[in-house]
Amino acid sequence: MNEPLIDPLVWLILLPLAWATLAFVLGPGRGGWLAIAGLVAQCWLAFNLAQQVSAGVAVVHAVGGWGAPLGIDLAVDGLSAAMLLLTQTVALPLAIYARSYFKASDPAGAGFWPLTGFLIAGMNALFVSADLFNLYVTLELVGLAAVGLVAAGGGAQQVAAALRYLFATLVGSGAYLLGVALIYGVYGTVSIATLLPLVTNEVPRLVWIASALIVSGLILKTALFPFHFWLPPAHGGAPAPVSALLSALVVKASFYLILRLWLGPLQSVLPAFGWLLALLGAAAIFWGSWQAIRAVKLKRLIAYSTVAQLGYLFLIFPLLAAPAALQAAVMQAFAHGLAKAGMFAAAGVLIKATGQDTVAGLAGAVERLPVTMFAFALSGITLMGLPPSSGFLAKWQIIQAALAQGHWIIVVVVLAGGLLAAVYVFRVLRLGFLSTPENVTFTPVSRVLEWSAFALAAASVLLGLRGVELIQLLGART
Amino acid sequence: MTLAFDLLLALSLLWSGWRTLATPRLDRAIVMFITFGLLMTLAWARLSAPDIGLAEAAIGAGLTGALLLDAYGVLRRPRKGP
Amino acid sequence: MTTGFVFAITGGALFALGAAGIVLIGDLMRRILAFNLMGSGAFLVLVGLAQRYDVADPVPHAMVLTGIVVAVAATALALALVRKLHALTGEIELPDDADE
Amino acid sequence: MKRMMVVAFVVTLALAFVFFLSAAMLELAPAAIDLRVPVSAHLTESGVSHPVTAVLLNYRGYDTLLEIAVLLLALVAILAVVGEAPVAPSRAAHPVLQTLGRLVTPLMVVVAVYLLWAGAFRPGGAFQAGAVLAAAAVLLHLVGLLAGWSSPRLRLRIGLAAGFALFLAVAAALLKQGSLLQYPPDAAGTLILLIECGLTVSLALILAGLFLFLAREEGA
Repeated sequence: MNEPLIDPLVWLILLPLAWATLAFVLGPGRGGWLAIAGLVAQCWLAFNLAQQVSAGVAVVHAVGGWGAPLGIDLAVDGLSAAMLLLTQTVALPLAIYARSYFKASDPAGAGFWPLTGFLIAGMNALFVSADLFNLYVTLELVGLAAVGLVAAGGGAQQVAAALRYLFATLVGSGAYLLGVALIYGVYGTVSIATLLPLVTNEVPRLVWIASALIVSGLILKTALFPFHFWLPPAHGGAPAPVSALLSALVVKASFYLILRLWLGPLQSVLPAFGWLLALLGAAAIFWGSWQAIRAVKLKRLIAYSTVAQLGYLFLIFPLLAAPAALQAAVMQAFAHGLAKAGMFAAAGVLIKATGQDTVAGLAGAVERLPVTMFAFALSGITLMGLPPSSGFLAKWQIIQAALAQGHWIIVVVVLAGGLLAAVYVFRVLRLGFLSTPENVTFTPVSRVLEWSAFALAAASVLLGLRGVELIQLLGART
Repeated sequence: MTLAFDLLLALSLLWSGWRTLATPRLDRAIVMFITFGLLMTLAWARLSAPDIGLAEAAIGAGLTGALLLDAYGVLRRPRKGP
Repeated sequence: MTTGFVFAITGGALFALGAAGIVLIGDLMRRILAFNLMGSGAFLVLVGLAQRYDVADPVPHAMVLTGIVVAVAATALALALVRKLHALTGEIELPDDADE
Repeated sequence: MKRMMVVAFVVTLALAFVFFLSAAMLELAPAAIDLRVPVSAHLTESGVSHPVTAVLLNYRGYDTLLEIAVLLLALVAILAVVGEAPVAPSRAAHPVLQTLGRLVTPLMVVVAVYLLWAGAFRPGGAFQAGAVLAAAAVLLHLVGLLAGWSSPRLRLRIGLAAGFALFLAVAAALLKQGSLLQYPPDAAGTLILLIECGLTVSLALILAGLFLFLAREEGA
């Protein structure tokens, strides 16, 4: 049991809320250092929490002292501790990156710090909440903050992308809310712990409808094929630090929630949707990769790669009987989170340097920006799933789980997806190695930008060597 | 008797909701939406939820309605200059 | 049939109406209206279904109050975006998404 | 033709959904858990006597904390989207309307204070009070007595954030009691009233801001 005043679980929510509010009071574009200081503390808290969970301490916090079902409970197990760790460790380098990315008077950076603070607070609150209605509020917090970040200071394209995203996210959370309303109607509670023994194998038909609503709402928010339509314009059109935050973290939040319900209160209902989700995941891998191979703009390419990589997360659902499947999902979330943050950050550097967002404009980049192109390549290695990267570890675990249960078709999909990823990554790298055209000039770019992109990309590869700790953390599910 | 009233209210809600989406002119649609909000207030009263009724009247119908009408006033005007 | 049931079913129908409206209508203002209908529908289900034996339950009442505030926040943000789009392009429908 | 098929498909889907949903609702047995029992059992410790306010600010006060964050966040996002723009010249309405506005506004302030005070033991509370105050501001704007707001100065920003910051600070300070937002029963009433007062001011400013920050000249 924690000393309540320093309970890391609570401060992971309070701290970002506090610095977001302070940053808003300080004024447009201010508060960058505050955010970085806050995120350093949050990283420490997240590590601390992960250690406690690894040591087998059950971390539960009854808000208001009431306890479920009257009050709202917050609970942390290995899965949520891992997601918290991912969020803080990706957000910190991105905050350092963003501080030098946005110039002081840049209208795109006007609301960046408060919005990012609310976004991270919303995600942390989502990862620890054990109450379905409270989860709805956190979903809205995350969704609206993400839309605000996409739209901030943008032109017509960006505003249109933000609107498309806004409607998708609102319909998604609306469907989730109706599902929760039905669950409350059936059982009289929305607390996950209280629901767990109540939802048995024989459930009323209304619970099936509720589950279908909840899952469809959440896959719309996760941009699973064919609900991915809003993602490429939003992630491809936003400023690079925002794209990185959204692609690396935000889409994982709703995925986490599906997983949480799957392993928790809806475990007798949701497995019926397992192969459907895996099928959509496989379609996402092929469609997203194909669109990435064809993309004209660099950030579009990376956004479509996100569509494809999210597909892997859904391949695990028919395999969840084996513990390796859950490990694979979290490893893939980490691998893609770090690699995609690094890749979008690198793309931001390349766009700043070349002044254009096209793949063709990258000719000569290796010569001029070796660190950034190396970062891009390292991220690419993780996305393709080459050893020793964390992407390799994730795919290896999916394949193992699939073979153990005799589902070789999933193995084929994983291998084909890796090959397709190689095609779009090498498409970028090949252009980078060409010599610079005569008439092209590269604008000098801050070292901070280059090296924070590199740090993220390198972490995605190096994590492959330290995957054991992460797996142990997940094993500590209490 | 109360059932008849409830059913009538439910039908009015559905009808005003439908007209909000289907009526050709946007200004009428917004007025229809505000009517819908006021009918919702009645529904909350029937569900013995006066707190929600108050909030629905003030926020749902009132503030949202004002926001919508104000936006309508701006969007109706053609854009000035290039 | 109790008052709770009547309005729970009405809420389900309003939710479906709003959802269909968001999918089918291109005009952004109508989509915002449709989203609000959808939200109201979910709120009616939340309160109505919990009160299907016509005994008031304060917990869903508080949840709906929370939901109404979230809905108005979302509506205001959506309207700000539509007005910005109109100021920039003169359109109140979404342009086709193009990768160029 | 294709459009017709899409419409027919969506409408069929919606109708089928309503049909199955209604059928499933009607066959439902009573719920296993009845939260009305604990809600009323702990009402005396909650600091207020109106059950909805007890749920909203005590039992599930954490939801409300996050919900205020959503509201503040929406305002920040709107400010970031609309950016700097000149304030619309306030269109002076007919003198009669202006007089009416001057008369109605104090009345609305009184209603708001009443709602805030009443929230502890009957329907009402910070949200309704804040909404009425915001409506008063919108009314003043419509009759031309209050100009639209441009980007907020420091003092207004403090006002917008103060209610949420106060709520957050109280929530954190109560960690001393053992957990987030755990009111000591004897001080719960006072603390809830304190939070509600702060929220009323900030909610009024935020809700009015949702309207007044948008009410400016377009383009430029």
